[in-house]
Amino acid sequence: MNIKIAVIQFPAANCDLDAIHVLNNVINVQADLVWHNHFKESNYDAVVLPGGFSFGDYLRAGIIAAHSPAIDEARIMLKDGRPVIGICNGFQILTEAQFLPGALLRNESLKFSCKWVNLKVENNKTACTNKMNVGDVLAFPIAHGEGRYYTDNLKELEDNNQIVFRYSTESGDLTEEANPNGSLENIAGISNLDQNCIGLMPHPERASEEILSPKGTVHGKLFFESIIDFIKRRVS
Amino acid sequence: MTKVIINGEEVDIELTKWEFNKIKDILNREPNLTETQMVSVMYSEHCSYKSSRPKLKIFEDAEKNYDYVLAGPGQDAGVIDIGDGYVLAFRIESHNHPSAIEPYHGAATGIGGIIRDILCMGARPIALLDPLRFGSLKDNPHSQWLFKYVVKGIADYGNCTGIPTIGGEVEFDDSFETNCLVNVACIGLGTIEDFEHAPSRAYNPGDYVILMGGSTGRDGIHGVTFASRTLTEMSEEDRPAVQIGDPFTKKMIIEATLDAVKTGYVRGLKDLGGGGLTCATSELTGDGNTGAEIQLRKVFTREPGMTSYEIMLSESQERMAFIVKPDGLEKVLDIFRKYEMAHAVIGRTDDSKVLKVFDNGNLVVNMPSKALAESPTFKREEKKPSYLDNLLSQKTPKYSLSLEEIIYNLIASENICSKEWVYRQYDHEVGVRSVVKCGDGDSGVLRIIGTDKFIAASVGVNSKHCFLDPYEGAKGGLVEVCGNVIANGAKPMAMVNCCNFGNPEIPESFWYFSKAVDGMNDFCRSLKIPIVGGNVSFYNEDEVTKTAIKATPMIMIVGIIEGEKNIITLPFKDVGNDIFLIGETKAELGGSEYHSVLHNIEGGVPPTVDEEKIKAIWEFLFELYNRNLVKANHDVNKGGVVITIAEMCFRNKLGANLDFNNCYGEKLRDDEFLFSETVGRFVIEASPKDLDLILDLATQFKIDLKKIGMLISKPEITISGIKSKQFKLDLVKMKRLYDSTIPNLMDI
Amino acid sequence: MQANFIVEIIMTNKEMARDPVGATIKRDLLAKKGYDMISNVRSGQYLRIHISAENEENAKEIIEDMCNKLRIFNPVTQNLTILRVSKS
Amino acid sequence: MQANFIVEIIMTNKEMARDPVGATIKRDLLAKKGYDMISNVRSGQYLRIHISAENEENAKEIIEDMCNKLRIFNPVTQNLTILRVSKS
Ligand SMILES: Nc1ncnc2c1ncn2[C@@H]1O[C@H](COP(=O)(O)OP(=O)(O)O)[C@@H](O)[C@H]1O
Ligand SMILES: [Mg+2]
Repeated sequence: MNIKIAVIQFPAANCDLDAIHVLNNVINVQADLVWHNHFKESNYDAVVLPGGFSFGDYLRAGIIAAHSPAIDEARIMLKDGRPVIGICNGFQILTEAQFLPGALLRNESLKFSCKWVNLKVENNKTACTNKMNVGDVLAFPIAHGEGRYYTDNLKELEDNNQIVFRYSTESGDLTEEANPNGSLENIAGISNLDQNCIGLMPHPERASEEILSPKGTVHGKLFFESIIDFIKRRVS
Repeated sequence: MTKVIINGEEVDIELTKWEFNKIKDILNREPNLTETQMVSVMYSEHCSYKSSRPKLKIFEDAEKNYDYVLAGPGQDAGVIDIGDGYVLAFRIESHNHPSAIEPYHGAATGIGGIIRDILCMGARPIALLDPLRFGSLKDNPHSQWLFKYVVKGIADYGNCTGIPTIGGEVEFDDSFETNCLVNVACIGLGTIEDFEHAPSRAYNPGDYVILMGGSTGRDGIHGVTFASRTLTEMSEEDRPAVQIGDPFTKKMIIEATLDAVKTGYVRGLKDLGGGGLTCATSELTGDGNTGAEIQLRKVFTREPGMTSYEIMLSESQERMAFIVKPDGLEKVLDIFRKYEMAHAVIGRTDDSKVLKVFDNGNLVVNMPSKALAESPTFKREEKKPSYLDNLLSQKTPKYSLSLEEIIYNLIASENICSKEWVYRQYDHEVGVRSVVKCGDGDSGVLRIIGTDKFIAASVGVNSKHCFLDPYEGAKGGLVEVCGNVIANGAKPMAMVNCCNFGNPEIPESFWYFSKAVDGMNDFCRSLKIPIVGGNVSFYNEDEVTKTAIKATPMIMIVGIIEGEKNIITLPFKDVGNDIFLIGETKAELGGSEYHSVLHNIEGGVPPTVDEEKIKAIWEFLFELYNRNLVKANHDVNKGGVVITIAEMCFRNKLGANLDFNNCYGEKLRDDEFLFSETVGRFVIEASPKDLDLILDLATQFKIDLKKIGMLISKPEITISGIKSKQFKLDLVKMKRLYDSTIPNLMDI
Repeated sequence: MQANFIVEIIMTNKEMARDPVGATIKRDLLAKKGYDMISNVRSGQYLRIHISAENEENAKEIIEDMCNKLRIFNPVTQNLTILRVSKS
Repeated sequence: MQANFIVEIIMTNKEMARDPVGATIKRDLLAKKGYDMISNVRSGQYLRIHISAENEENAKEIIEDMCNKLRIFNPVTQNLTILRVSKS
């Protein structure tokens, strides 16, 4: 089947071309860069909201982009079960658009932080983790200033198994030191109830090639391959 | 300041009487106020390089001498051909003065400016670097404040525009306490095609002149050269001297500009920086041998009631000027509309060679376009400072601490400790090109996607060395920065520099500049490195104490690595491997960290450079690389050889047994050997099976190479073969000291 | 009849969402010494909005409604205060 | 005699300086959602400080001094406004 994925270019998205590169050249699927005002959902099997600083992160990261017409289109995809994936700024947009619960606040340190972290997989039933195992520890980099996940409804998230990734040590322990931004319960990524919408702060597209990743880890690739797999299974 | 009468009104201008009369000669009439102020901006040191230009002439022949150099000094950025249809554009610039009073916005708009310079060459900015200088941090809230907000300003602007900051350098020294240095460099990647069809010139009459980006306001006019009372009724406090950056708009400008260039209809491109619209229009037409008519009221302004020279001289950020072919106008405007970028067609070029500016039908400027672009120059006096001889003859005192205590002190010192606190705040990976990341090598290495080519870039210079000897110090800076890219496997391809000095009207300050330029020039000619661009920042002088900053001819080198397998990184890899020291160590402690940290002195003889030996070492290293013999490499600089080795041990938690027997003769003391900052040395790791081959090659290339030890699994360094008794260093402790210095000072 | 008003609003983090900006300034003060008369610092975002409306009440209503509809403040983590409405 | 006060302050970019945050909120959010009765938005930072001082005047002085000394705002580009001092 001919899979097509849209990567939305919001004004000042800046990991848009990185996501396109990985999808086109590493995962080998057709991915189009689509300007946010031009996006039409009917053409696509999945949509990726990439990292960056949409609208400069002015007012609050993600809030202005959450009002873009692209979000209305993405909402249709959300409802009919197609993957809607938000990476970093994309995650912030998804919470501001209320596709996902909670909010992303300024890092506890008040500083932007760019480094590689470890993520523990908590749920492997979602659209971007089905090629992983629960308990797997992944190496992904983060690069954000507003990534501290907060929700006033933690229990519901936990009960519904909506927590997808948590920051951990290399051996999978959920310690305070492993938490790079002060996120509630080390939460790094979550999903909606239907598990087709996932937002995460770390950058899988920066961890999808051997040359960019620590030795023996190309874990970002699993993330994108899961999406493809999910699309294929959904269609068939 | 000179007082002149224009239109019956007395005004203060920054021009000399002589310059003012020269304009009269060119125009054959009295200039009006707008014209005078435009000339005064264009003739300012900042725009015209009037003190430095005579000296910098010696750099001018790079395009002629190297066929891969496509644009050399004089253009907005240097451009080199790297094969496969790609070009690299790069430049370094200072933003010292604004940053000293408003570190956050000063540094941010510095990044904004350097990005525009690269964009002008039709290239996508893909990397930033940020060499910085501040006063010492310890017990100094002012220096801490500057450091904190300069880094935040660079981070917020660079991160938002999606350009990774892949490297930089920081030194702390009290001569920078009131005049901090914020130099910023940018590298762009483009195609030969895009570079060729969008020069920073307007060659063709009949093209449209378009202004795109942010709106034009009164901000920044104050930052230029003349008194403000003639400008507006506003009082001075109401007017910000420092610009507020808007990285969001900048990111949109980058995308819109690159899309516009891709259409092929853009025939000229120029950023609006210092001198604003005046500088952009006069340089586009002056250099292109054309003229233009500009309709001033088409410019979209932010404030009502701006006068003609306020519009011509505004330095509002985030603006670009485009020269567009008539048949492509709509195509280009459609792109600006898509990105919702404000824009206006403000005029057309013609073949008059005259710049005419109309304000509502009134001709307010009517000048030959070349008159503005070609300013007069000054020959400045130079004189060696009288204090230097005394300083140079200073002797290294006897040390009282043990050698291991000295090393613990050194690794924790501000200039040697880890700069992770800085680079963690920078997104150094956006763009998925960063192959050797901050902290993993001496330089930042980026891949060129779609090829098997990599570029390496590094910046720096040792200000303490340059203070004692600007000629050797500038050369030493080149050795170090070239050494940084070579340590990662790259061949140095081209250099750009940023000269940071004191007041050029003071002969002692100008002497530093002059000697540093000679040093850069001599070294680059003998090592065959083209100088493709530069920038000069004078007047970094404290007006109260009348002291200048330590001379800082900042250097950036861009190198190329052919093939992924040729990339070398810094960390030691495997237990049991051999460690070698390459290059002879001399008793060169002048301006060293050892002198300043342990003895609190600044003098002594700083390192000197022997080009022949340097060349031999570089050739030898590339021979080792060709034969795949090098597992890790790091050049030796601040703090000396043991510090270098410790830094290489940290990442993989290894240790080393070192034996310096035979490394230095009777004449050197232990501290002179261990803490010497002799330039051009490297520490490499290699497999023991290659020992004989490496020794043979060293003899063949006539270079100084000693096996100095072996890697062990225990995190400690043992040192023997010295004159004092052997000793041991705890690497866990060293790492803790190395990592904690800056966070302890900054994150109270 | 329309007139011009200025509406000033403040958004602060809810207690549970913490306030690292305020906390950092407070910590800084402690470290610098001599400021122990300051017992608490809270931070927020401030917006000053120029609006044309029928009267003050109407200006306030429009802004309140807008802040809720457009999520100018995030109700999960923030409180909104309308500081004052004044004639401009 | 010491009493407890709350001092509220606002830091904004100087009027002549740009405010990209306010401008973007207006252009890319409010205007696009039809709020064209809004002609201008300026942004700033708000701080609420609990302080013990002799009187209101004294509380105000301490805070002004602190903002300058700790470089909580930079007079080169920003204005500091004391919004109000109240008894707590
Ligand atoms: N201002 C800065 N910005 C970004 N990176 C920096 C900065 N200062 C230092 N670094 C990074 O820290 C690492 C070590 O820098 P430095 O100590 O100057 O290197 P060297 O060992 O060559 O002297 C390098 O990766 C360098 O790029
Ligand atoms: Mg180095």
